[in-house]
Amino acid sequence: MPFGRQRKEFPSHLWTQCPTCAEMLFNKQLARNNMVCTKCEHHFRLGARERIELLADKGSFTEHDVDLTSGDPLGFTDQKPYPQRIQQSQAKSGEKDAAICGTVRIDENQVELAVMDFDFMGGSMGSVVGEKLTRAGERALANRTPLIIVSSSGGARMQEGTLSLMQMAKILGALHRLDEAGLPYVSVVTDPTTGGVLASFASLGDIILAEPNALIGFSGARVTSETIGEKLPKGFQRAEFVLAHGFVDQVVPRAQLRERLAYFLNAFRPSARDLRWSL
Amino acid sequence: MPFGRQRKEFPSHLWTQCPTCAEMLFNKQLARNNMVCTKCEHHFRLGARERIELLADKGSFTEHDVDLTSGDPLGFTDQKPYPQRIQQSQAKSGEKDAAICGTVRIDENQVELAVMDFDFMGGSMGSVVGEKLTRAGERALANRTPLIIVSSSGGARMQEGTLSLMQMAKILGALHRLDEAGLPYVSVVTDPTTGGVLASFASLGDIILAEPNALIGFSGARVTSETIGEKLPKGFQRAEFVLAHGFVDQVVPRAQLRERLAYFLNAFRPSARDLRWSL
Amino acid sequence: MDVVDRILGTKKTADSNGHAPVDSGLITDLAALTTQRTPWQSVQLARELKRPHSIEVINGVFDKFEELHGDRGYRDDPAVVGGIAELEGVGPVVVVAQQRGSTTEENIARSFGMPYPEGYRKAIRLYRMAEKFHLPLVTLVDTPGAYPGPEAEERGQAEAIAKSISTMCGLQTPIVAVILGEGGSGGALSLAVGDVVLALQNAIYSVISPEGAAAILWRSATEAEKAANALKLAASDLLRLGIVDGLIPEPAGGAHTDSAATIAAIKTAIVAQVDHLGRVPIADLLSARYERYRHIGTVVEPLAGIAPAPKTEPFWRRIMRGI
Amino acid sequence: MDVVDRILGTKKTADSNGHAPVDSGLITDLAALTTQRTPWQSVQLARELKRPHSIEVINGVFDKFEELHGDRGYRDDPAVVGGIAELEGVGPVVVVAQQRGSTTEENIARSFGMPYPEGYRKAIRLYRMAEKFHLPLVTLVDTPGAYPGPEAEERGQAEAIAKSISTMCGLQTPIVAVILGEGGSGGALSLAVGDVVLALQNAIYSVISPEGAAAILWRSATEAEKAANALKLAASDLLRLGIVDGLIPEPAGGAHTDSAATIAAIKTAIVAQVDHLGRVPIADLLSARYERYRHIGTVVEPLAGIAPAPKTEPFWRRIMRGI
Ligand SMILES: [Zn+2]
Ligand SMILES: [Zn+2]
Repeated sequence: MPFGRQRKEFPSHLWTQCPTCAEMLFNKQLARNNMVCTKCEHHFRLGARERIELLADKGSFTEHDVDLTSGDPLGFTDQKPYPQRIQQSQAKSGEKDAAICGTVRIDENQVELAVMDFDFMGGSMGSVVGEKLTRAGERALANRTPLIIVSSSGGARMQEGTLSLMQMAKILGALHRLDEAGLPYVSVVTDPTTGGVLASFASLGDIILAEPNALIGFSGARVTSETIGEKLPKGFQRAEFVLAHGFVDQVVPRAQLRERLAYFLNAFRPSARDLRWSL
Repeated sequence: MPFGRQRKEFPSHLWTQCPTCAEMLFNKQLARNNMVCTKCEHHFRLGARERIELLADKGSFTEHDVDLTSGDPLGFTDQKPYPQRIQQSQAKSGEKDAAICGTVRIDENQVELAVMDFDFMGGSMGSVVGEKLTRAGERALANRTPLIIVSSSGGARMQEGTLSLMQMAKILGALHRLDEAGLPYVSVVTDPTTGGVLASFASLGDIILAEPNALIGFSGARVTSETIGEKLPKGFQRAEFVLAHGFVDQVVPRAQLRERLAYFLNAFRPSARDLRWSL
Repeated sequence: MDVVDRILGTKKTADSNGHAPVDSGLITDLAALTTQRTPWQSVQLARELKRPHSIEVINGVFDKFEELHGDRGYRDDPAVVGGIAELEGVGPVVVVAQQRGSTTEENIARSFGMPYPEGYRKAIRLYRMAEKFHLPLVTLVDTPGAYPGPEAEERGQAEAIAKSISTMCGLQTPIVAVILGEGGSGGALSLAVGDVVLALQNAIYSVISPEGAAAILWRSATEAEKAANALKLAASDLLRLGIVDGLIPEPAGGAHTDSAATIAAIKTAIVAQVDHLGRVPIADLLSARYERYRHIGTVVEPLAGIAPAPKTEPFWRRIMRGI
Repeated sequence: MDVVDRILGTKKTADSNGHAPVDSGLITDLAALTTQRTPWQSVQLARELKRPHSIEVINGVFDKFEELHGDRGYRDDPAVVGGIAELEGVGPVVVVAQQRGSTTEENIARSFGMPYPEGYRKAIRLYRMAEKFHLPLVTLVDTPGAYPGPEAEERGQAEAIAKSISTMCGLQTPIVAVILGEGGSGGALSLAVGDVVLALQNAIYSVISPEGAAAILWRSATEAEKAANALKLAASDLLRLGIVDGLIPEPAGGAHTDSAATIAAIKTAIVAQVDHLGRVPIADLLSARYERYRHIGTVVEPLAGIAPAPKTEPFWRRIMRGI
């Protein structure tokens, strides 16, 4: 918004400018359109609760592990103590940590759904995210239902040090059991998904769906760019780039995400035929 | 051999010139050195019988399927009829077809060994090669022993048309059963191994060993070069090139091949430990 | 052979359930072939630019095709198209196909239907998905062969083909393969190992292109017609040799003269075969699949008697026809 | 817990067979740490150019190492070294390690021990080989992290790391992982999922390099020492947190002051652990491996009671020590 005049005409609590087409969008309308620009279909980030609203059959969401919160196993302090960061994030977001998990129905399929919340400390994965996603996987295994994880994260949470790193192995251990049991796991990768989250569960779905233009990469583009000391290819680490390189199945516009998930869940649902096959 | 004088001094039934270092090698000495140049270690092609001699414990070779010969299922004639080509190759080589199979011991390990013979119609794979290798795999499965195939082939035999192509699936079917039974299969790739032989059993060993400088490629370099209309990279489709690209485990000089095979066979031999693990 | 009996028993149950005979709409008897073409004419028809190609066939045969992309290792290869689709009366299946273009641009984008290693690795990933979720696998074959360029060599064209064939040999789900047009050597076989392998009436399937064989064996590319005759690469030859199990009839002028009718015939054939195979216990299916390839080829064994190509129908074709 | 009892029972049998205690030569009690260094000193020692690196350790610990090459898909990555070797008193094992250089040339050739995706894919292939032939797996970890360049991104660095971790989680053979020097984030974890994870006394293992954390959290790379303290990345911290199960003692001046003594200590530790794990039924091993990672981390659950990090030794460390 380069001009003061615009700023007055479009106060930010009412209007948002689209970073792609520069259109000024009325916030309420943007929210009604699931945070997708009505002019150019630019996908803004979507909050975790709104994501669940978007995907789950109406009223079908039962949340689990609501009150799981973080400890401070390392006594970590950078510019402020870790517990203080947590409290501030909790106060700001109204959430306890960076993942919300629950049982839902999607087109009548019972599913465990876990959604990461980038607004909570950049969606970073510490022990709470690790524990909640692992439990979601274990519930899916116990109930023999599919699991869907919607990722949005800067990676592992530095404030829990190597314990955060271990969450990758913890979650993948649960996903491995799910896979061995023949249960579907669908990974939905949204903007941005990087670091240890991409290098674990986000990259291993039976089906991997990404949102348009989402940033998807292991190393930050800054690090990567410094490594080679030159400019990166166009579209580097964007969803369409990652699709062309073979790492996601589809780039799905948000408006179609729910029906697409429903399609795969229905396709993977065990049929009467399976009983005969196990003879 | 550019000079007439040399030709007289080194008659070809007594001497061979090394294509790498140009040294004139006394044939008997070359044979005694397993067809490896005594000066530069250039690996000449080695006949199938000599290969068996090189690899098997002395006197341990029991040949199977000796008298299996080719039919002429298509009534194939190019510049001469297929049966006539077969007969001429048999007369020239003293072998019935392009693979020799038997049970051997290598450092006391009982193994099924199959060796392809490039001298017989370019080592081409028709129904006889397919049948003999499949039986070798089935014998290994029945006896619960490892299987070693030494490849040297221009690919599938054109004179048996699509039936030759089907031998790839036939052999891989047997190898798949071997793999599921947890039995080792070692592929030894020698000069040259191309086409449908490389695109089936030669590329799928638990361990893949290649001889130095062996030509190893799917498409002929001529075809490949025509496709891009330019010169190919140096060392293209040679063993060391294929090693660098990740498709063979080791390039092994012929003098070490026997001990190397023995090493892997011993490493893969089931131990008493395995019984406990299956608890 | 008890596997055969069990499978035939399954077939009878299917019939008495009111299903159509599994070979309905298929040519399994060479005497029923009304149009006789030379192999060279088949080569031309199989390569006809306007012949219905895989995506058109997928959209006509299946409902709600959702394409899935990528090999999870290097690239999404547009020469191989795969995904999940609904098959009428059967349910969801996995479809994997080679796609050549109908225009020059599409052909360039899809490298003329010649897959790179990553195309075969995408196929393998989808085969495993079919196995995990117990979905039947349908493959459509239409390729001049695997891409022969140096990059394909560097990334392991041979390894990718070998692993694809090997994976299909042991895949624990029914597989129906259909040769739509050109079945070019190992690059085709890597999608064509199946419990039932069908071919369109004018499809070809060969160990080498007739041009390639002519260049090598006749030392002249202009002898391609001669080579086509010698190679026995026409669908009717393949049926006789036991390499394919049935032919899908094409309109009199060839598939490209009536795509809709061709695709309808393909659909009828696929539905019948997938439905039938879905009733067979998977262990029996894997035994029969092994035996199917195990017995292809002609060898002479003087001391043990002669074992030439079967003069009667091979047993797997009887299984298919339920007789 | 019956898995624990069964594993401890296995251990007793081993002891009564005259074997040394499995934790012989290991530091499993922090009070036994005689040398106290700051985390930042550990960082320096872990990265010391003359510190014994993987190939030197492999050659000292094992006999007859035969290196195996390649990922069967793209390239042989020299930053990952793997193969088969003999372990004294145990038999053949599979070894997979990251190799950083001791000279600038070697470091360039091996990209400073930072694997590309094909390095992890080679590792996965060797893990599967270990599983197929029932060979114990020993991994040696020493890397600043996975290579962060654009080519590594394009070929799926994240996917390769994820699949490597996942494969180790379910691998049906015993795994002993040893952090030799620097354990850099996901690039290290992808070789370090094990039944027993050991670290050299001055090794480090961190979610991010201290320099990286300083740049992000303190907005100044010069605060790396502060970050090293905060991250609890030193071996003694990792032991306390239950991330590693035992420390391998180094000579007083650090491993580089006496490579031979260091390697001897590594050998003693690996032999004892592999021998012990080889006696445990594989199903028990997989349960314990799952539980090992399942319980790492600290969460507070107000309604269901608090589940903080275990104050007593975690059970898998008891299993290792057989008490
Ligand atoms: Zn816009
Ligand atoms: Zn020489």
